[in-house]
Amino acid sequence: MTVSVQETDFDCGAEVAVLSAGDDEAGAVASFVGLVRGGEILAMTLEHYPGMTEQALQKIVDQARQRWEVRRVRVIHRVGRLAPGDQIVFVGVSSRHRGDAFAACEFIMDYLKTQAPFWKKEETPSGGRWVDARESDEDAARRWSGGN
Amino acid sequence: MTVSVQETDFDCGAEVAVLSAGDDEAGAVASFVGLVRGGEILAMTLEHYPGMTEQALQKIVDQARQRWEVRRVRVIHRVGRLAPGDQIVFVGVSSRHRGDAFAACEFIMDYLKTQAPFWKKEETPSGGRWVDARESDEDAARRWSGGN
Amino acid sequence: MSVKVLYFAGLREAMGRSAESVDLPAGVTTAGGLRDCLAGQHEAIRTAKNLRVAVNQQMVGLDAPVADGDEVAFFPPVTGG
Amino acid sequence: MSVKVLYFAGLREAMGRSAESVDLPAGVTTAGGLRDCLAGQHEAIRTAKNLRVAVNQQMVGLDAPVADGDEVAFFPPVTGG
Repeated sequence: MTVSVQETDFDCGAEVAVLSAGDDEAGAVASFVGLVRGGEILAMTLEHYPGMTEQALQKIVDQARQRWEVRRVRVIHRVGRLAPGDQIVFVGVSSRHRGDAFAACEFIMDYLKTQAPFWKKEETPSGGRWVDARESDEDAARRWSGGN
Repeated sequence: MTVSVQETDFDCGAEVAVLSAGDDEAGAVASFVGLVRGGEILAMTLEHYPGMTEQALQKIVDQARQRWEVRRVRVIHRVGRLAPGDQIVFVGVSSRHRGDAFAACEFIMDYLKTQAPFWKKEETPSGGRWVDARESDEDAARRWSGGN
Repeated sequence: MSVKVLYFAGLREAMGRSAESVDLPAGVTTAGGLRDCLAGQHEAIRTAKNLRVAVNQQMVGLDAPVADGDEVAFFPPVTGG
Repeated sequence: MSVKVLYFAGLREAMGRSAESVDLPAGVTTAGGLRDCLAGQHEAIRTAKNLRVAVNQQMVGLDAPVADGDEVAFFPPVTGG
Protein backbone atom coordinates (compact mmCIF):
# COMPACT_ATOMS: atom_id res chain seq x y z
CA MET A 1 0.00 0.00 0.00
CA THR A 2 1.52 3.31 -1.07
CA VAL A 3 -0.91 5.88 0.33
CA SER A 4 -2.74 6.02 3.65
CA VAL A 5 -4.97 8.67 5.19
CA GLN A 6 -5.57 7.79 8.82
CA GLU A 7 -6.26 9.12 12.29
CA THR A 8 -3.66 6.88 13.93
CA ASP A 9 -0.04 7.86 14.37
CA PHE A 10 2.78 6.30 12.34
CA ASP A 11 6.24 4.90 13.11
CA CYS A 12 8.77 6.71 10.94
CA GLY A 13 11.55 4.21 11.59
CA ALA A 14 9.41 1.23 10.63
CA GLU A 15 8.24 2.97 7.45
CA VAL A 16 11.80 3.85 6.42
CA ALA A 17 12.92 0.27 7.06
CA VAL A 18 10.17 -1.14 4.84
CA LEU A 19 11.21 1.15 1.96
CA SER A 20 14.51 -0.68 1.52
CA ALA A 21 13.80 -4.09 3.06
CA GLY A 22 14.85 -6.91 0.79
CA ASP A 23 15.77 -4.50 -2.01
CA ASP A 24 19.48 -4.67 -2.81
CA GLU A 25 19.13 -1.89 -5.37
CA ALA A 26 17.84 0.71 -2.91
CA GLY A 27 20.92 2.74 -2.03
CA ALA A 28 19.03 5.80 -0.84
CA VAL A 29 15.96 6.49 1.29
CA ALA A 30 14.87 10.11 1.67
CA SER A 31 12.06 10.78 4.07
CA PHE A 32 10.15 13.64 5.59
CA VAL A 33 8.05 14.02 8.71
CA GLY A 34 5.81 17.06 9.16
CA LEU A 35 4.79 18.00 12.68
CA VAL A 36 2.34 20.38 14.30
CA ARG A 37 4.18 23.52 15.41
CA GLY A 38 3.25 25.19 18.67
CA GLY A 39 3.21 28.91 19.24
CA GLU A 40 -0.31 30.29 19.45
CA ILE A 41 -1.94 27.09 18.34
CA LEU A 42 -3.49 24.80 20.95
CA ALA A 43 -4.43 22.14 18.44
CA MET A 44 -5.54 21.66 14.86
CA THR A 45 -8.08 19.50 13.14
CA LEU A 46 -7.43 18.11 9.67
CA GLU A 47 -10.31 17.18 7.41
CA HIS A 48 -10.13 15.30 4.13
CA TYR A 49 -12.41 14.10 1.34
CA PRO A 50 -12.40 10.31 1.70
CA GLY A 51 -11.76 8.68 -1.65
CA MET A 52 -10.77 11.81 -3.52
CA THR A 53 -7.88 12.59 -1.16
CA GLU A 54 -6.36 9.11 -1.52
CA GLN A 55 -6.72 9.36 -5.31
CA ALA A 56 -5.01 12.76 -5.31
CA LEU A 57 -2.10 11.42 -3.26
CA GLN A 58 -1.71 8.42 -5.54
CA LYS A 59 -1.68 10.73 -8.55
CA ILE A 60 1.11 12.80 -6.99
CA VAL A 61 3.10 9.63 -6.39
CA ASP A 62 2.54 8.54 -9.99
CA GLN A 63 3.83 11.89 -11.23
CA ALA A 64 6.96 11.53 -9.10
CA ARG A 65 7.55 8.07 -10.58
CA GLN A 66 7.36 9.53 -14.08
CA ARG A 67 9.93 12.21 -13.28
CA TRP A 68 12.51 10.34 -11.24
CA GLU A 69 13.91 6.86 -10.91
CA VAL A 70 12.08 5.74 -7.81
CA ARG A 71 11.80 2.29 -6.30
CA ARG A 72 9.29 2.51 -3.42
CA VAL A 73 7.15 5.34 -2.11
CA ARG A 74 5.12 5.63 1.07
CA VAL A 75 2.78 8.50 1.94
CA ILE A 76 0.89 8.71 5.23
CA HIS A 77 -1.26 11.70 6.10
CA ARG A 78 -3.10 11.96 9.37
CA VAL A 79 -6.53 13.53 9.86
CA GLY A 80 -8.51 14.46 12.95
CA ARG A 81 -7.40 16.49 15.94
CA LEU A 82 -3.66 16.94 16.39
CA ALA A 83 -1.70 18.78 19.09
CA PRO A 84 1.67 20.60 18.87
CA GLY A 85 4.47 18.07 18.47
CA ASP A 86 2.19 15.49 16.84
CA GLN A 87 3.25 13.99 13.54
CA ILE A 88 1.05 15.01 10.60
CA VAL A 89 2.58 13.57 7.46
CA PHE A 90 5.22 11.07 6.36
CA VAL A 91 6.70 10.84 2.88
CA GLY A 92 9.43 8.31 2.15
CA VAL A 93 11.08 7.45 -1.15
CA SER A 94 13.67 4.80 -1.94
CA SER A 95 15.84 4.95 -5.02
CA ARG A 96 19.18 3.77 -6.33
CA HIS A 97 20.68 7.23 -5.90
CA ARG A 98 20.16 10.03 -3.43
CA GLY A 99 19.38 12.75 -5.98
CA ASP A 100 16.25 10.96 -7.20
CA ALA A 101 15.15 10.11 -3.67
CA PHE A 102 15.49 13.70 -2.41
CA ALA A 103 13.82 15.25 -5.46
CA ALA A 104 10.86 12.87 -5.49
CA CYS A 105 10.33 13.22 -1.74
CA GLU A 106 10.36 17.01 -1.81
CA PHE A 107 8.19 17.08 -4.94
CA ILE A 108 5.55 14.91 -3.29
CA MET A 109 5.59 17.08 -0.16
CA ASP A 110 5.26 20.32 -2.13
CA TYR A 111 2.35 19.02 -4.17
CA LEU A 112 0.75 17.41 -1.17
CA LYS A 113 0.64 20.73 0.64
CA THR A 114 -1.05 22.47 -2.26
CA GLN A 115 -2.99 19.98 -4.38
CA ALA A 116 -4.28 17.32 -2.03
CA PRO A 117 -7.71 17.83 -0.51
CA PHE A 118 -6.95 18.55 3.15
CA TRP A 119 -8.34 21.38 5.20
CA LYS A 120 -6.88 22.59 8.44
CA LYS A 121 -8.72 24.25 11.33
CA GLU A 122 -6.59 25.78 14.04
CA GLU A 123 -7.63 26.14 17.66
CA THR A 124 -6.16 29.25 19.26
CA PRO A 125 -6.87 30.86 22.63
CA SER A 126 -9.29 33.16 20.78
CA GLY A 127 -11.19 30.31 19.11
CA GLY A 128 -11.06 28.11 16.04
CA ARG A 129 -10.44 29.25 12.49
CA TRP A 130 -10.04 27.55 9.15
CA VAL A 131 -6.63 28.23 7.66
CA ASP A 132 -6.41 30.12 4.38
CA ALA A 133 -4.30 28.72 1.53
CA ARG A 134 -0.78 30.11 1.81
CA GLU A 135 0.90 31.71 -1.14
CA SER A 136 4.32 30.28 -0.23
CA ASP A 137 3.01 26.75 -0.59
CA GLU A 138 1.63 27.50 -4.03
CA ASP A 139 4.99 29.01 -4.99
CA ALA A 140 6.76 25.85 -3.84
CA ALA A 141 4.54 23.66 -6.00
CA ARG A 142 4.76 25.99 -8.97
CA ARG A 143 8.53 25.68 -9.31
CA TRP A 144 8.14 22.02 -10.29
CA SER A 145 5.76 22.75 -13.15
CA GLY A 146 8.38 24.33 -15.44
CA GLY A 147 9.37 20.95 -16.87
CA ASN A 148 5.87 19.72 -17.57
CA MET B 1 26.09 15.22 19.94
CA THR B 2 25.70 16.19 16.31
CA VAL B 3 28.21 13.98 14.53
CA SER B 4 29.14 10.33 15.07
CA VAL B 5 31.46 8.03 13.17
CA GLN B 6 30.93 4.50 14.41
CA GLU B 7 31.02 0.82 13.52
CA THR B 8 27.66 0.09 15.12
CA ASP B 9 24.37 0.36 13.28
CA PHE B 10 21.86 3.14 13.97
CA ASP B 11 18.10 3.37 14.50
CA CYS B 12 16.67 5.82 11.98
CA GLY B 13 13.31 6.13 13.74
CA ALA B 14 14.90 6.92 17.09
CA GLU B 15 17.18 9.52 15.49
CA VAL B 16 14.28 11.22 13.69
CA ALA B 17 12.26 11.28 16.91
CA VAL B 18 15.08 12.97 18.83
CA LEU B 19 15.35 15.71 16.18
CA SER B 20 11.93 17.11 17.08
CA ALA B 21 11.46 15.86 20.66
CA GLY B 22 10.39 18.66 22.97
CA ASP B 23 10.78 21.28 20.26
CA ASP B 24 7.46 22.93 19.45
CA GLU B 25 9.04 24.97 16.67
CA ALA B 26 10.22 21.98 14.64
CA GLY B 27 7.57 21.60 11.95
CA ALA B 28 9.74 19.63 9.55
CA VAL B 29 12.24 16.80 9.78
CA ALA B 30 13.99 15.73 6.58
CA SER B 31 16.20 12.69 6.78
CA PHE B 32 18.28 10.45 4.61
CA VAL B 33 19.55 6.91 4.94
CA GLY B 34 22.24 5.61 2.61
CA LEU B 35 22.55 1.85 2.18
CA VAL B 36 25.00 -0.55 0.60
CA ARG B 37 23.71 -1.59 -2.82
CA GLY B 38 24.16 -5.14 -4.00
CA GLY B 39 24.94 -6.14 -7.55
CA GLU B 40 28.51 -7.31 -7.98
CA ILE B 41 29.58 -6.22 -4.54
CA LEU B 42 29.88 -8.84 -1.79
CA ALA B 43 30.77 -6.27 0.87
CA MET B 44 32.59 -3.01 1.38
CA THR B 45 34.91 -1.67 4.01
CA LEU B 46 34.85 1.98 4.98
CA GLU B 47 37.90 3.65 6.46
CA HIS B 48 38.10 7.10 8.03
CA TYR B 49 40.62 9.44 9.60
CA PRO B 50 39.66 9.55 13.28
CA GLY B 51 39.53 13.12 14.48
CA MET B 52 39.77 14.77 11.10
CA THR B 53 36.67 13.05 9.77
CA GLU B 54 34.52 14.15 12.69
CA GLN B 55 35.85 17.71 12.30
CA ALA B 56 35.04 17.68 8.60
CA LEU B 57 31.49 16.52 9.27
CA GLN B 58 31.00 19.19 11.92
CA LYS B 59 32.25 21.82 9.48
CA ILE B 60 29.73 20.68 6.90
CA VAL B 61 26.97 20.93 9.50
CA ASP B 62 28.14 24.43 10.45
CA GLN B 63 28.02 25.50 6.81
CA ALA B 64 24.46 24.19 6.50
CA ARG B 65 23.47 26.16 9.61
CA GLN B 66 24.85 29.33 8.03
CA ARG B 67 22.87 28.81 4.84
CA TRP B 68 19.51 27.67 6.13
CA GLU B 69 17.31 28.08 9.16
CA VAL B 70 18.01 24.80 10.89
CA ARG B 71 17.11 23.69 14.40
CA ARG B 72 18.81 20.31 15.00
CA VAL B 73 21.13 18.23 12.87
CA ARG B 74 22.31 14.66 13.30
CA VAL B 75 24.94 12.93 11.17
CA ILE B 76 25.96 9.30 11.66
CA HIS B 77 28.45 7.62 9.37
CA ARG B 78 29.42 4.01 9.81
CA VAL B 79 32.88 2.58 9.17
CA GLY B 80 34.20 -0.97 8.97
CA ARG B 81 32.88 -3.86 6.92
CA LEU B 82 29.34 -3.50 5.56
CA ALA B 83 27.26 -5.89 3.46
CA PRO B 84 24.57 -5.14 0.84
CA GLY B 85 21.45 -3.84 2.56
CA ASP B 86 23.40 -2.45 5.52
CA GLN B 87 22.89 1.16 6.50
CA ILE B 88 25.92 3.40 5.88
CA VAL B 89 24.91 6.93 6.69
CA PHE B 90 22.14 8.90 8.37
CA VAL B 91 21.56 12.62 8.00
CA GLY B 92 18.59 14.26 9.70
CA VAL B 93 17.65 17.93 9.92
CA SER B 94 14.82 19.61 11.78
CA SER B 95 13.58 23.06 10.90
CA ARG B 96 10.51 25.22 11.14
CA HIS B 97 9.79 24.73 7.44
CA ARG B 98 10.30 21.89 5.04
CA GLY B 99 12.27 23.83 2.42
CA ASP B 100 15.12 24.52 4.86
CA ALA B 101 15.08 20.96 6.17
CA PHE B 102 15.26 19.39 2.71
CA ALA B 103 17.94 21.76 1.42
CA ALA B 104 20.19 21.42 4.46
CA CYS B 105 19.84 17.63 4.50
CA GLU B 106 20.69 17.24 0.82
CA PHE B 107 23.53 19.78 1.09
CA ILE B 108 25.11 17.84 3.96
CA MET B 109 24.79 14.56 2.06
CA ASP B 110 26.32 16.00 -1.11
CA TYR B 111 29.28 17.48 0.75
CA LEU B 112 29.66 14.41 2.90
CA LYS B 113 30.08 12.23 -0.18
CA THR B 114 32.81 14.45 -1.60
CA GLN B 115 34.57 16.38 1.19
CA ALA B 116 34.60 14.11 4.21
CA PRO B 117 37.57 11.79 4.70
CA PHE B 118 36.10 8.37 4.02
CA TRP B 119 37.55 5.72 1.76
CA LYS B 120 35.65 2.76 0.43
CA LYS B 121 37.05 -0.63 -0.52
CA GLU B 122 34.73 -2.95 -2.38
CA GLU B 123 34.89 -6.74 -2.23
CA THR B 124 33.84 -8.33 -5.51
CA PRO B 125 34.03 -11.95 -6.68
CA SER B 126 37.30 -10.97 -8.41
CA GLY B 127 38.84 -9.46 -5.27
CA GLY B 128 38.98 -6.20 -3.36
CA ARG B 129 39.53 -2.76 -4.86
CA TRP B 130 39.61 0.77 -3.51
CA VAL B 131 36.90 2.90 -5.12
CA ASP B 132 37.95 5.89 -7.22
CA ALA B 133 36.33 9.27 -6.58
CA ARG B 134 33.28 9.61 -8.80
CA GLU B 135 32.78 12.64 -11.00
CA SER B 136 29.01 12.71 -10.38
CA ASP B 137 29.53 13.22 -6.65
CA GLU B 138 31.85 16.14 -7.27
CA ASP B 139 29.26 17.62 -9.63
CA ALA B 140 26.59 17.31 -6.95
CA ALA B 141 28.72 19.15 -4.41
CA ARG B 142 29.78 21.78 -6.91
CA ARG B 143 26.25 22.99 -7.56
CA TRP B 144 26.02 24.31 -4.00
CA SER B 145 29.12 26.44 -4.29
CA GLY B 146 27.60 29.04 -6.64
CA GLY B 147 26.26 31.08 -3.74
CA ASN B 148 29.48 31.06 -1.74
CA MET C 1 -32.52 14.01 -11.90
CA SER C 2 -30.61 14.48 -8.64
CA VAL C 3 -27.02 14.74 -7.52
CA LYS C 4 -25.27 14.09 -4.22
CA VAL C 5 -23.69 17.32 -3.00
CA LEU C 6 -20.87 17.34 -0.43
CA TYR C 7 -19.45 20.24 1.56
CA PHE C 8 -16.10 20.37 3.34
CA ALA C 9 -14.28 22.42 5.96
CA GLY C 10 -15.53 25.97 6.55
CA LEU C 11 -18.23 25.59 3.92
CA ARG C 12 -19.52 22.44 5.62
CA GLU C 13 -19.78 24.32 8.90
CA ALA C 14 -21.42 27.34 7.28
CA MET C 15 -23.93 25.10 5.51
CA GLY C 16 -24.60 23.14 8.67
CA ARG C 17 -24.39 19.87 6.75
CA SER C 18 -21.77 17.68 5.10
CA ALA C 19 -23.95 16.14 2.37
CA GLU C 20 -27.35 16.42 0.81
CA SER C 21 -29.28 15.20 -2.20
CA VAL C 22 -30.16 18.03 -4.57
CA ASP C 23 -32.69 17.82 -7.40
CA LEU C 24 -31.18 19.33 -10.51
CA PRO C 25 -33.51 22.08 -11.79
CA ALA C 26 -34.30 21.94 -15.50
CA GLY C 27 -31.55 23.67 -17.45
CA VAL C 28 -28.79 23.09 -14.90
CA THR C 29 -26.13 21.03 -16.69
CA THR C 30 -22.81 22.26 -15.27
CA ALA C 31 -21.05 22.56 -11.92
CA GLY C 32 -21.27 26.33 -12.26
CA GLY C 33 -24.99 26.13 -12.91
CA LEU C 34 -25.46 24.04 -9.79
CA ARG C 35 -23.34 26.44 -7.78
CA ASP C 36 -25.48 29.41 -8.94
CA CYS C 37 -28.63 27.51 -8.13
CA LEU C 38 -27.40 26.70 -4.58
CA ALA C 39 -26.11 30.24 -4.13
CA GLY C 40 -29.67 31.45 -4.64
CA GLN C 41 -30.75 29.40 -1.63
CA HIS C 42 -27.71 29.63 0.69
CA GLU C 43 -25.80 32.71 1.72
CA ALA C 44 -22.83 30.49 2.67
CA ILE C 45 -22.38 29.55 -0.98
CA ARG C 46 -23.22 33.02 -2.27
CA THR C 47 -20.46 34.57 -0.15
CA ALA C 48 -17.84 31.80 -0.41
CA LYS C 49 -14.52 33.05 -1.78
CA ASN C 50 -12.54 30.93 -4.26
CA LEU C 51 -15.01 28.06 -4.06
CA ARG C 52 -13.58 24.86 -5.55
CA VAL C 53 -15.62 22.08 -7.09
CA ALA C 54 -15.08 18.39 -7.76
CA VAL C 55 -17.35 16.13 -9.78
CA ASN C 56 -17.09 12.44 -9.00
CA GLN C 57 -13.96 13.11 -6.94
CA GLN C 58 -12.13 14.94 -9.74
CA MET C 59 -11.31 18.63 -9.44
CA VAL C 60 -13.07 20.42 -12.32
CA GLY C 61 -13.83 23.89 -13.61
CA LEU C 62 -17.26 25.48 -13.32
CA ASP C 63 -18.03 24.56 -16.92
CA ALA C 64 -17.76 20.81 -16.18
CA PRO C 65 -20.94 18.85 -16.96
CA VAL C 66 -23.09 17.54 -14.11
CA ALA C 67 -25.51 14.66 -14.67
CA ASP C 68 -27.97 12.54 -12.77
CA GLY C 69 -26.31 10.53 -9.99
CA ASP C 70 -23.08 12.50 -9.91
CA GLU C 71 -21.25 13.31 -6.70
CA VAL C 72 -20.54 17.04 -6.63
CA ALA C 73 -18.35 18.50 -3.87
CA PHE C 74 -17.88 22.17 -3.00
CA PHE C 75 -15.04 23.28 -0.73
CA PRO C 76 -12.58 26.09 -0.01
CA PRO C 77 -9.02 26.04 -1.37
CA VAL C 78 -7.11 23.19 0.23
CA THR C 79 -4.72 23.86 3.12
CA GLY C 80 -3.16 20.44 3.62
CA GLY C 81 -0.60 19.11 6.07
CA MET D 1 62.76 17.76 14.07
CA SER D 2 60.28 14.96 13.33
CA VAL D 3 56.66 14.68 12.20
CA LYS D 4 54.05 11.95 12.57
CA VAL D 5 53.04 10.72 9.12
CA LEU D 6 49.76 8.87 8.54
CA TYR D 7 48.62 6.91 5.49
CA PHE D 8 45.08 5.90 4.62
CA ALA D 9 43.19 3.53 2.36
CA GLY D 10 45.04 2.24 -0.70
CA LEU D 11 48.15 4.22 0.17
CA ARG D 12 48.21 2.69 3.66
CA GLU D 13 48.07 -0.78 2.10
CA ALA D 14 50.75 0.04 -0.48
CA MET D 15 53.00 1.48 2.21
CA GLY D 16 52.42 -1.48 4.48
CA ARG D 17 51.92 0.81 7.47
CA SER D 18 49.36 3.28 8.78
CA ALA D 19 51.69 5.62 10.67
CA GLU D 20 55.34 6.34 11.19
CA SER D 21 57.61 8.95 12.68
CA VAL D 22 59.67 10.74 10.04
CA ASP D 23 62.70 12.92 10.73
CA LEU D 24 62.40 16.10 8.71
CA PRO D 25 65.52 16.50 6.57
CA ALA D 26 67.14 19.90 6.66
CA GLY D 27 65.46 22.23 4.17
CA VAL D 28 62.09 20.42 4.16
CA THR D 29 59.54 22.99 5.35
CA THR D 30 56.39 22.21 3.40
CA ALA D 31 53.98 19.31 2.87
CA GLY D 32 55.16 19.13 -0.74
CA GLY D 33 58.76 18.96 0.38
CA LEU D 34 57.94 16.09 2.71
CA ARG D 35 56.01 14.33 -0.06
CA ASP D 36 59.01 14.62 -2.43
CA CYS D 37 61.33 13.36 0.28
CA LEU D 38 59.11 10.32 0.96
CA ALA D 39 58.66 9.72 -2.77
CA GLY D 40 62.40 9.27 -3.04
CA GLN D 41 62.18 6.37 -0.60
CA HIS D 42 58.81 4.77 -1.47
CA GLU D 43 57.47 3.82 -4.87
CA ALA D 44 53.93 3.83 -3.44
CA ILE D 45 54.18 7.57 -2.89
CA ARG D 46 56.09 8.23 -6.09
CA THR D 47 53.34 6.58 -8.17
CA ALA D 48 50.30 7.75 -6.20
CA LYS D 49 47.80 9.67 -8.32
CA ASN D 50 46.07 12.76 -6.94
CA LEU D 51 47.65 12.38 -3.53
CA ARG D 52 45.92 14.53 -0.90
CA VAL D 53 47.57 15.90 2.21
CA ALA D 54 46.36 17.12 5.59
CA VAL D 55 48.47 18.83 8.24
CA ASN D 56 47.18 18.60 11.80
CA GLN D 57 43.88 17.22 10.45
CA GLN D 58 43.27 20.11 8.06
CA MET D 59 43.29 19.55 4.29
CA VAL D 60 46.05 21.72 2.85
CA GLY D 61 47.90 22.39 -0.37
CA LEU D 62 51.42 21.16 -1.02
CA ASP D 63 52.82 24.58 -0.13
CA ALA D 64 51.50 24.38 3.44
CA PRO D 65 54.22 24.65 6.11
CA VAL D 66 55.25 21.58 8.09
CA ALA D 67 56.98 21.93 11.44
CA ASP D 68 58.36 19.80 14.24
CA GLY D 69 55.63 17.73 15.93
CA ASP D 70 53.03 18.14 13.20
CA GLU D 71 50.70 15.33 12.16
CA VAL D 72 50.90 14.98 8.37
CA ALA D 73 48.51 12.62 6.57
CA PHE D 74 48.72 11.43 2.96
CA PHE D 75 45.77 9.73 1.31
CA PRO D 76 43.94 9.23 -2.01
CA PRO D 77 40.90 11.36 -2.96
CA VAL D 78 38.04 10.60 -0.60
CA THR D 79 35.22 8.24 -1.67
CA GLY D 80 32.85 8.53 1.28
CA GLY D 81 29.51 6.89 2.01
